[in-house]
Amino acid sequence: MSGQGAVLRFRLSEQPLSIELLRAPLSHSQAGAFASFEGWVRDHNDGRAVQGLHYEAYAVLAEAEGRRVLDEAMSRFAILDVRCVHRLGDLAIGDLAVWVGVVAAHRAAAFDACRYVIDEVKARVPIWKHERYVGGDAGWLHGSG
Amino acid sequence: MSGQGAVLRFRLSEQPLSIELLRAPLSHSQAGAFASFEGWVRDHNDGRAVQGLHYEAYAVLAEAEGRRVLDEAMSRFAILDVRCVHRLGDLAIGDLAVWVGVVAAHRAAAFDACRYVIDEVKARVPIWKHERYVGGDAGWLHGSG
Amino acid sequence: MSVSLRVLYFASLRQARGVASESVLSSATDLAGLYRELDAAHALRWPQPQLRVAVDGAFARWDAPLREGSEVAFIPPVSGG
Amino acid sequence: MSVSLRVLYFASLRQARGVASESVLSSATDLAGLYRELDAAHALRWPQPQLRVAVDGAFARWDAPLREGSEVAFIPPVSGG
Repeated sequence: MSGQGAVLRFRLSEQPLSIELLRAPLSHSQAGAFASFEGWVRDHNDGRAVQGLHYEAYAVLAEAEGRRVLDEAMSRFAILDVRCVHRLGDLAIGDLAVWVGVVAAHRAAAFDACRYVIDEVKARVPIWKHERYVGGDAGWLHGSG
Repeated sequence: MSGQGAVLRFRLSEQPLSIELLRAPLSHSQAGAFASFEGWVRDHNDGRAVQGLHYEAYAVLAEAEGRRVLDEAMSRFAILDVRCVHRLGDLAIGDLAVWVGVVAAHRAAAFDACRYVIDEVKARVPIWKHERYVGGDAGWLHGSG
Repeated sequence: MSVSLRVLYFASLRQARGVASESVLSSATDLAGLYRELDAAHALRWPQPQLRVAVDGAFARWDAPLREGSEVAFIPPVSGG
Repeated sequence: MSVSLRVLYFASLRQARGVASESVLSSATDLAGLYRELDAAHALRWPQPQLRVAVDGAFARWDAPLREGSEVAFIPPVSGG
Protein backbone atom coordinates (compact mmCIF):
# COMPACT_ATOMS: atom_id res chain seq x y z
CA MET A 1 0.00 0.00 0.00
CA SER A 2 2.82 2.42 0.71
CA GLY A 3 4.73 1.34 -2.37
CA GLN A 4 8.19 1.49 -0.85
CA GLY A 5 9.08 -2.14 -0.29
CA ALA A 6 11.26 -2.91 2.68
CA VAL A 7 12.50 0.59 3.55
CA LEU A 8 10.53 2.20 6.36
CA ARG A 9 11.15 5.84 5.64
CA PHE A 10 8.55 7.12 8.12
CA ARG A 11 8.41 6.04 11.75
CA LEU A 12 6.68 6.94 14.99
CA SER A 13 8.77 6.63 18.14
CA GLU A 14 7.77 6.43 21.79
CA GLN A 15 11.47 6.77 22.69
CA PRO A 16 13.74 9.84 22.59
CA LEU A 17 15.46 10.21 19.24
CA SER A 18 19.20 10.01 18.59
CA ILE A 19 20.28 12.27 15.75
CA GLU A 20 23.23 10.02 15.07
CA LEU A 21 21.08 6.93 14.63
CA LEU A 22 18.59 8.84 12.50
CA ARG A 23 21.30 10.07 10.16
CA ALA A 24 23.16 6.81 9.79
CA PRO A 25 21.09 5.21 7.01
CA LEU A 26 21.30 8.34 4.86
CA SER A 27 25.01 8.37 4.08
CA HIS A 28 25.50 7.87 0.37
CA SER A 29 28.55 8.22 -1.88
CA GLN A 30 26.55 10.06 -4.56
CA ALA A 31 25.18 12.54 -2.04
CA GLY A 32 26.57 16.05 -2.17
CA ALA A 33 23.80 17.65 -0.14
CA PHE A 34 22.10 16.77 3.13
CA ALA A 35 19.24 18.94 4.39
CA SER A 36 17.51 18.30 7.67
CA PHE A 37 14.76 19.78 9.75
CA GLU A 38 14.06 19.30 13.44
CA GLY A 39 11.03 20.42 15.38
CA TRP A 40 11.92 21.13 19.02
CA VAL A 41 9.54 21.70 21.93
CA ARG A 42 9.47 25.45 22.57
CA ASP A 43 8.98 27.06 25.97
CA HIS A 44 6.11 29.15 24.64
CA ASN A 45 3.28 28.97 22.13
CA ASP A 46 0.84 31.71 21.15
CA GLY A 47 2.15 33.83 24.00
CA ARG A 48 1.64 31.15 26.67
CA ALA A 49 4.45 29.61 28.72
CA VAL A 50 4.63 25.89 27.94
CA GLN A 51 5.77 23.38 30.55
CA GLY A 52 5.73 20.25 28.44
CA LEU A 53 3.67 18.37 25.94
CA HIS A 54 2.33 15.07 24.83
CA TYR A 55 1.81 13.71 21.31
CA GLU A 56 -0.75 11.09 20.44
CA ALA A 57 -1.35 9.49 17.05
CA TYR A 58 -3.78 7.27 15.25
CA ALA A 59 -0.75 5.07 14.69
CA VAL A 60 -1.83 2.81 11.83
CA LEU A 61 -3.09 5.72 9.75
CA ALA A 62 -0.24 8.06 10.76
CA GLU A 63 2.30 5.51 9.56
CA ALA A 64 0.48 4.94 6.27
CA GLU A 65 0.04 8.66 5.63
CA GLY A 66 3.61 9.49 6.67
CA ARG A 67 4.93 6.89 4.23
CA ARG A 68 2.72 8.32 1.51
CA VAL A 69 4.25 11.77 2.10
CA LEU A 70 7.77 10.37 1.84
CA ASP A 71 6.91 8.39 -1.30
CA GLU A 72 5.60 11.62 -2.81
CA ALA A 73 8.84 13.39 -1.91
CA MET A 74 10.89 10.59 -3.53
CA SER A 75 8.96 10.89 -6.77
CA ARG A 76 8.63 14.69 -6.94
CA PHE A 77 12.21 15.72 -6.17
CA ALA A 78 15.63 14.63 -7.45
CA ILE A 79 16.68 13.14 -4.13
CA LEU A 80 18.49 9.96 -3.19
CA ASP A 81 16.67 9.22 0.07
CA VAL A 82 14.51 10.77 2.76
CA ARG A 83 13.49 9.80 6.30
CA CYS A 84 11.16 11.18 8.92
CA VAL A 85 10.54 10.19 12.53
CA HIS A 86 7.92 11.72 14.83
CA ARG A 87 7.90 11.35 18.61
CA LEU A 88 4.87 10.23 20.59
CA GLY A 89 4.29 10.44 24.34
CA ASP A 90 5.56 13.00 26.86
CA LEU A 91 8.16 15.58 25.81
CA ALA A 92 9.93 18.34 27.73
CA ILE A 93 11.16 21.76 26.58
CA GLY A 94 14.00 21.35 24.09
CA ASP A 95 13.13 17.75 23.19
CA LEU A 96 13.19 16.71 19.57
CA ALA A 97 9.59 16.19 18.37
CA VAL A 98 10.11 15.52 14.68
CA TRP A 99 13.12 14.94 12.44
CA VAL A 100 13.36 15.04 8.63
CA GLY A 101 16.55 14.18 6.73
CA VAL A 102 17.10 14.28 2.97
CA VAL A 103 20.11 13.38 0.83
CA ALA A 104 20.49 14.48 -2.78
CA ALA A 105 23.20 15.11 -5.33
CA HIS A 106 22.44 18.85 -5.22
CA ARG A 107 21.15 21.19 -2.57
CA ALA A 108 18.05 22.69 -4.20
CA ALA A 109 16.24 19.34 -4.33
CA ALA A 110 17.34 18.49 -0.79
CA PHE A 111 15.90 21.75 0.60
CA ASP A 112 12.70 21.53 -1.43
CA ALA A 113 12.03 17.94 -0.41
CA CYS A 114 12.80 18.61 3.26
CA ARG A 115 10.36 21.48 3.36
CA TYR A 116 7.71 19.52 1.47
CA VAL A 117 7.93 16.66 3.95
CA ILE A 118 7.60 18.72 7.11
CA ASP A 119 4.80 20.83 5.62
CA GLU A 120 2.82 17.77 4.54
CA VAL A 121 3.46 15.81 7.73
CA LYS A 122 2.19 18.72 9.79
CA ALA A 123 -0.87 19.13 7.57
CA ARG A 124 -1.89 15.52 6.95
CA VAL A 125 -0.50 12.98 9.39
CA PRO A 126 -2.92 12.18 12.24
CA ILE A 127 -0.80 13.24 15.23
CA TRP A 128 -2.05 15.63 17.88
CA LYS A 129 -0.24 17.81 20.38
CA HIS A 130 -1.43 18.31 23.94
CA GLU A 131 0.26 21.24 25.71
CA ARG A 132 0.59 21.75 29.45
CA TYR A 133 1.00 25.38 30.43
CA VAL A 134 2.77 27.01 33.34
CA GLY A 135 -0.06 27.60 35.82
CA GLY A 136 -1.59 24.18 35.43
CA ASP A 137 -4.08 24.20 32.57
CA ALA A 138 -3.62 22.21 29.42
CA GLY A 139 -5.27 21.58 26.09
CA TRP A 140 -5.24 19.88 22.72
CA LEU A 141 -4.00 21.82 19.72
CA HIS A 142 -5.78 21.48 16.43
CA GLY A 143 -4.34 22.42 13.11
CA SER A 144 -2.87 25.87 13.37
CA GLY A 145 0.60 24.69 12.38
CA MET B 1 33.89 45.34 11.26
CA SER B 2 31.78 42.19 11.29
CA GLY B 3 29.34 43.68 13.79
CA GLN B 4 28.70 40.53 15.77
CA GLY B 5 30.62 41.08 18.96
CA ALA B 6 32.05 38.01 20.62
CA VAL B 7 30.12 35.29 18.81
CA LEU B 8 32.07 33.71 15.96
CA ARG B 9 29.27 32.43 13.80
CA PHE B 10 31.46 31.57 10.82
CA ARG B 11 34.59 29.43 11.06
CA LEU B 12 37.11 27.69 8.84
CA SER B 13 38.40 24.34 10.07
CA GLU B 14 41.45 22.33 9.09
CA GLN B 15 40.11 19.48 11.24
CA PRO B 16 37.23 17.06 10.55
CA LEU B 17 33.92 18.40 11.84
CA SER B 18 31.80 16.85 14.58
CA ILE B 19 28.10 17.42 14.02
CA GLU B 20 27.46 17.15 17.74
CA LEU B 21 29.93 19.90 18.59
CA LEU B 22 28.63 22.08 15.78
CA ARG B 23 25.05 21.77 17.01
CA ALA B 24 25.75 22.31 20.68
CA PRO B 25 25.75 26.13 20.77
CA LEU B 26 22.45 26.33 18.91
CA SER B 27 20.11 24.82 21.50
CA HIS B 28 17.67 27.44 22.64
CA SER B 29 14.50 27.23 24.74
CA GLN B 30 12.62 29.55 22.38
CA ALA B 31 13.57 27.52 19.33
CA GLY B 32 10.85 25.45 17.71
CA ALA B 33 12.68 24.87 14.43
CA PHE B 34 16.19 23.80 13.53
CA ALA B 35 17.21 23.63 9.86
CA SER B 36 20.59 22.46 8.75
CA PHE B 37 22.50 21.91 5.56
CA GLU B 38 25.59 19.80 4.99
CA GLY B 39 27.75 19.63 1.89
CA TRP B 40 29.37 16.22 1.52
CA VAL B 41 32.15 15.20 -0.85
CA ARG B 42 30.51 13.29 -3.72
CA ASP B 43 32.13 10.45 -5.63
CA HIS B 44 31.45 12.21 -8.93
CA ASN B 45 31.20 15.70 -10.38
CA ASP B 46 30.18 16.67 -13.88
CA GLY B 47 30.29 13.03 -14.90
CA ARG B 48 33.83 12.43 -13.64
CA ALA B 49 34.74 9.99 -10.88
CA VAL B 50 36.21 11.92 -7.96
CA GLN B 51 38.82 10.39 -5.68
CA GLY B 52 39.17 13.18 -3.18
CA LEU B 53 39.54 16.90 -2.89
CA HIS B 54 41.27 19.77 -1.24
CA TYR B 55 39.91 23.15 -0.17
CA GLU B 56 42.01 26.25 0.11
CA ALA B 57 40.91 29.68 1.30
CA TYR B 58 42.10 33.24 1.51
CA ALA B 59 41.51 32.81 5.20
CA VAL B 60 41.36 36.38 6.48
CA LEU B 61 38.93 37.45 3.77
CA ALA B 62 36.94 34.20 3.87
CA GLU B 63 36.34 34.66 7.58
CA ALA B 64 35.30 38.30 7.17
CA GLU B 65 33.00 37.55 4.24
CA GLY B 66 31.54 34.45 5.93
CA ARG B 67 30.70 36.51 9.01
CA ARG B 68 29.14 39.16 6.82
CA VAL B 69 26.86 36.52 5.26
CA LEU B 70 25.77 35.29 8.70
CA ASP B 71 25.19 38.84 9.94
CA GLU B 72 22.98 39.41 6.90
CA ALA B 73 21.05 36.22 7.69
CA MET B 74 20.55 37.37 11.31
CA SER B 75 19.13 40.69 10.20
CA ARG B 76 17.04 39.50 7.22
CA PHE B 77 15.26 36.51 8.78
CA ALA B 78 13.35 35.96 12.03
CA ILE B 79 15.93 33.56 13.41
CA LEU B 80 17.48 33.09 16.85
CA ASP B 81 20.96 32.05 15.75
CA VAL B 82 22.96 30.68 12.82
CA ARG B 83 26.38 29.07 12.43
CA CYS B 84 28.49 27.92 9.51
CA VAL B 85 31.77 26.03 9.37
CA HIS B 86 33.72 25.23 6.21
CA ARG B 87 36.48 22.64 5.99
CA LEU B 88 39.90 23.33 4.52
CA GLY B 89 42.60 20.85 3.52
CA ASP B 90 42.26 17.29 2.19
CA LEU B 91 38.86 15.58 2.19
CA ALA B 92 37.75 12.10 1.14
CA ILE B 93 34.47 10.90 -0.40
CA GLY B 94 31.66 11.28 2.13
CA ASP B 95 33.48 13.84 4.28
CA LEU B 96 31.59 16.85 5.53
CA ALA B 97 32.81 19.94 3.64
CA VAL B 98 30.45 22.61 4.93
CA TRP B 99 27.81 22.79 7.65
CA VAL B 100 25.09 25.38 8.22
CA GLY B 101 22.75 25.31 11.23
CA VAL B 102 19.89 27.70 11.99
CA VAL B 103 17.49 27.94 14.94
CA ALA B 104 14.26 29.91 14.84
CA ALA B 105 10.89 30.01 16.52
CA HIS B 106 9.23 28.87 13.28
CA ARG B 107 10.32 26.73 10.38
CA ALA B 108 9.89 29.06 7.40
CA ALA B 109 12.53 31.49 8.63
CA ALA B 110 14.87 28.63 9.55
CA PHE B 111 14.67 27.14 6.04
CA ASP B 112 14.97 30.50 4.29
CA ALA B 113 18.00 31.56 6.33
CA CYS B 114 19.71 28.18 5.91
CA ARG B 115 19.35 28.34 2.15
CA TYR B 116 20.45 31.97 2.03
CA VAL B 117 23.62 31.18 3.96
CA ILE B 118 24.75 28.25 1.84
CA ASP B 119 23.91 30.08 -1.40
CA GLU B 120 25.85 33.18 -0.37
CA VAL B 121 28.79 31.27 1.09
CA LYS B 122 29.15 29.33 -2.14
CA ALA B 123 28.89 32.51 -4.22
CA ARG B 124 31.00 34.95 -2.22
CA VAL B 125 33.39 33.40 0.28
CA PRO B 126 36.93 32.98 -1.14
CA ILE B 127 37.32 29.23 -0.83
CA TRP B 128 38.38 27.03 -3.75
CA LYS B 129 37.96 23.35 -4.42
CA HIS B 130 40.65 21.22 -6.04
CA GLU B 131 39.41 17.85 -7.25
CA ARG B 132 41.50 14.74 -7.86
CA TYR B 133 39.91 12.36 -10.34
CA VAL B 134 40.11 8.61 -10.68
CA GLY B 135 42.81 8.17 -13.33
CA GLY B 136 45.22 10.66 -11.84
CA ASP B 137 44.47 14.12 -13.17
CA ALA B 138 43.24 16.96 -11.03
CA GLY B 139 42.13 20.54 -11.26
CA TRP B 140 40.78 23.64 -9.59
CA LEU B 141 37.07 24.36 -9.78
CA HIS B 142 35.89 27.87 -10.31
CA GLY B 143 32.44 29.14 -9.61
CA SER B 144 29.96 26.79 -11.19
CA GLY B 145 28.10 26.11 -7.91
CA MET C 1 -31.22 -2.60 9.59
CA SER C 2 -28.31 -1.65 11.78
CA VAL C 3 -24.59 -2.21 11.65
CA SER C 4 -22.19 -2.77 14.52
CA LEU C 5 -18.95 -0.79 14.46
CA ARG C 6 -15.99 0.18 16.57
CA VAL C 7 -15.56 3.98 16.81
CA LEU C 8 -12.26 5.65 17.77
CA TYR C 9 -11.88 9.15 19.17
CA PHE C 10 -8.69 11.22 19.26
CA ALA C 11 -7.44 14.36 21.00
CA SER C 12 -10.21 16.84 21.84
CA LEU C 13 -12.84 14.53 20.32
CA ARG C 14 -11.78 11.88 22.81
CA GLN C 15 -11.89 14.46 25.56
CA ALA C 16 -15.43 15.47 24.50
CA ARG C 17 -16.65 11.85 24.31
CA GLY C 18 -14.84 10.78 27.48
CA VAL C 19 -13.68 7.47 26.00
CA ALA C 20 -11.02 6.55 23.43
CA SER C 21 -13.23 4.02 21.67
CA GLU C 22 -16.65 2.43 21.89
CA SER C 23 -18.85 -0.14 20.20
CA VAL C 24 -21.72 1.42 18.32
CA LEU C 25 -24.87 -0.03 16.75
CA SER C 26 -25.92 2.39 14.04
CA SER C 27 -28.68 2.58 11.46
CA ALA C 28 -27.09 5.53 9.63
CA THR C 29 -26.70 5.12 5.87
CA ASP C 30 -23.23 6.61 5.65
CA LEU C 31 -20.29 7.89 7.75
CA ALA C 32 -21.66 11.43 7.81
CA GLY C 33 -24.92 10.05 9.25
CA LEU C 34 -22.98 8.08 11.85
CA TYR C 35 -21.19 11.25 12.97
CA ARG C 36 -24.53 13.12 13.18
CA GLU C 37 -25.93 10.40 15.45
CA LEU C 38 -22.89 10.42 17.73
CA ASP C 39 -22.66 14.21 17.84
CA ALA C 40 -26.38 14.41 18.76
CA ALA C 41 -25.92 11.82 21.50
CA HIS C 42 -22.65 13.08 22.99
CA ALA C 43 -22.15 16.74 21.93
CA LEU C 44 -18.84 16.09 20.20
CA ARG C 45 -18.62 19.80 19.33
CA TRP C 46 -16.74 19.58 16.01
CA PRO C 47 -18.64 20.56 12.85
CA GLN C 48 -18.31 17.62 10.47
CA PRO C 49 -16.68 19.64 7.61
CA GLN C 50 -13.69 20.28 9.89
CA LEU C 51 -13.12 16.57 10.47
CA ARG C 52 -11.83 13.76 8.31
CA VAL C 53 -12.97 10.19 8.66
CA ALA C 54 -11.09 6.91 8.32
CA VAL C 55 -12.26 3.32 8.07
CA ASP C 56 -9.99 0.45 9.03
CA GLY C 57 -6.89 2.63 9.00
CA ALA C 58 -7.44 4.43 5.67
CA PHE C 59 -9.02 7.80 4.94
CA ALA C 60 -12.59 7.41 3.65
CA ARG C 61 -15.34 9.55 2.11
CA TRP C 62 -18.14 10.82 4.31
CA ASP C 63 -20.72 9.34 1.93
CA ALA C 64 -19.26 5.84 2.18
CA PRO C 65 -21.78 3.28 3.59
CA LEU C 66 -21.16 1.69 7.00
CA ARG C 67 -19.48 -1.71 6.90
CA GLU C 68 -20.35 -4.33 9.52
CA GLY C 69 -17.49 -4.86 11.95
CA SER C 70 -15.33 -2.01 10.67
CA GLU C 71 -13.30 0.46 12.74
CA VAL C 72 -14.28 4.08 12.16
CA ALA C 73 -12.10 6.99 13.32
CA PHE C 74 -13.04 10.65 13.34
CA ILE C 75 -9.95 12.77 12.73
CA PRO C 76 -9.90 16.31 14.11
CA PRO C 77 -7.41 18.78 12.56
CA VAL C 78 -3.93 17.41 13.18
CA SER C 79 -1.17 19.21 15.10
CA GLY C 80 2.00 17.17 14.80
CA GLY C 81 5.44 18.62 14.15
CA MET D 1 56.88 56.67 -9.07
CA SER D 2 56.45 53.07 -8.10
CA VAL D 3 54.92 51.26 -5.16
CA SER D 4 56.04 48.06 -3.52
CA LEU D 5 53.36 45.50 -2.78
CA ARG D 6 52.81 41.92 -1.74
CA VAL D 7 50.66 40.00 -4.24
CA LEU D 8 48.78 36.79 -3.34
CA TYR D 9 47.58 34.18 -5.82
CA PHE D 10 44.96 31.51 -5.17
CA ALA D 11 43.75 28.31 -6.83
CA SER D 12 44.27 28.26 -10.61
CA LEU D 13 45.79 31.75 -10.52
CA ARG D 14 48.45 30.42 -8.16
CA GLN D 15 48.91 27.44 -10.47
CA ALA D 16 49.34 29.79 -13.46
CA ARG D 17 51.81 32.02 -11.62
CA GLY D 18 53.70 29.14 -10.02
CA VAL D 19 53.98 30.88 -6.64
CA ALA D 20 51.51 31.64 -3.86
CA SER D 21 52.81 35.15 -3.31
CA GLU D 22 55.48 37.54 -4.49
CA SER D 23 56.83 41.03 -3.89
CA VAL D 24 56.05 43.39 -6.74
CA LEU D 25 57.29 46.86 -7.59
CA SER D 26 54.59 48.48 -9.71
CA SER D 27 54.08 51.82 -11.37
CA ALA D 28 50.43 51.11 -12.24
CA THR D 29 47.93 53.75 -11.22
CA ASP D 30 45.26 51.39 -9.93
CA LEU D 31 44.57 47.72 -9.14
CA ALA D 32 43.30 47.04 -12.66
CA GLY D 33 46.59 48.33 -14.03
CA LEU D 34 48.53 46.15 -11.60
CA TYR D 35 46.66 43.08 -12.84
CA ARG D 36 47.34 44.05 -16.49
CA GLU D 37 51.08 44.27 -15.74
CA LEU D 38 51.16 40.91 -13.98
CA ASP D 39 48.98 39.20 -16.59
CA ALA D 40 51.25 40.51 -19.36
CA ALA D 41 54.37 39.29 -17.52
CA HIS D 42 53.10 35.87 -16.41
CA ALA D 43 50.10 34.93 -18.59
CA LEU D 44 47.70 34.57 -15.67
CA ARG D 45 44.94 33.62 -18.12
CA TRP D 46 41.92 35.08 -16.28
CA PRO D 47 40.13 38.05 -17.88
CA GLN D 48 40.03 40.75 -15.23
CA PRO D 49 36.21 41.13 -15.24
CA GLN D 50 35.92 37.55 -13.98
CA LEU D 51 38.13 38.27 -10.97
CA ARG D 52 37.63 40.23 -7.79
CA VAL D 53 40.42 42.02 -6.00
CA ALA D 54 41.12 42.49 -2.30
CA VAL D 55 43.53 44.77 -0.44
CA ASP D 56 44.72 43.92 3.05
CA GLY D 57 41.98 41.34 3.55
CA ALA D 58 39.00 43.37 2.30
CA PHE D 59 37.37 43.45 -1.13
CA ALA D 60 38.41 46.54 -3.09
CA ARG D 61 37.48 48.36 -6.30
CA TRP D 62 39.59 47.84 -9.40
CA ASP D 63 40.02 51.60 -9.75
CA ALA D 64 41.47 51.99 -6.24
CA PRO D 65 45.06 53.37 -6.25
CA LEU D 66 47.97 51.18 -5.12
CA ARG D 67 49.00 51.66 -1.50
CA GLU D 68 52.64 51.28 -0.51
CA GLY D 69 53.23 48.12 1.50
CA SER D 70 49.74 46.71 1.03
CA GLU D 71 48.77 43.08 0.35
CA VAL D 72 46.83 42.62 -2.87
CA ALA D 73 44.95 39.40 -3.66
CA PHE D 74 43.35 38.47 -6.97
CA ILE D 75 40.28 36.35 -6.35
CA PRO D 76 39.19 33.92 -9.08
CA PRO D 77 35.58 32.68 -8.99
CA VAL D 78 35.09 30.81 -5.73
CA SER D 79 34.07 27.16 -5.42
CA GLY D 80 33.50 26.42 -1.75
CA GLY D 81 30.59 24.41 -0.39
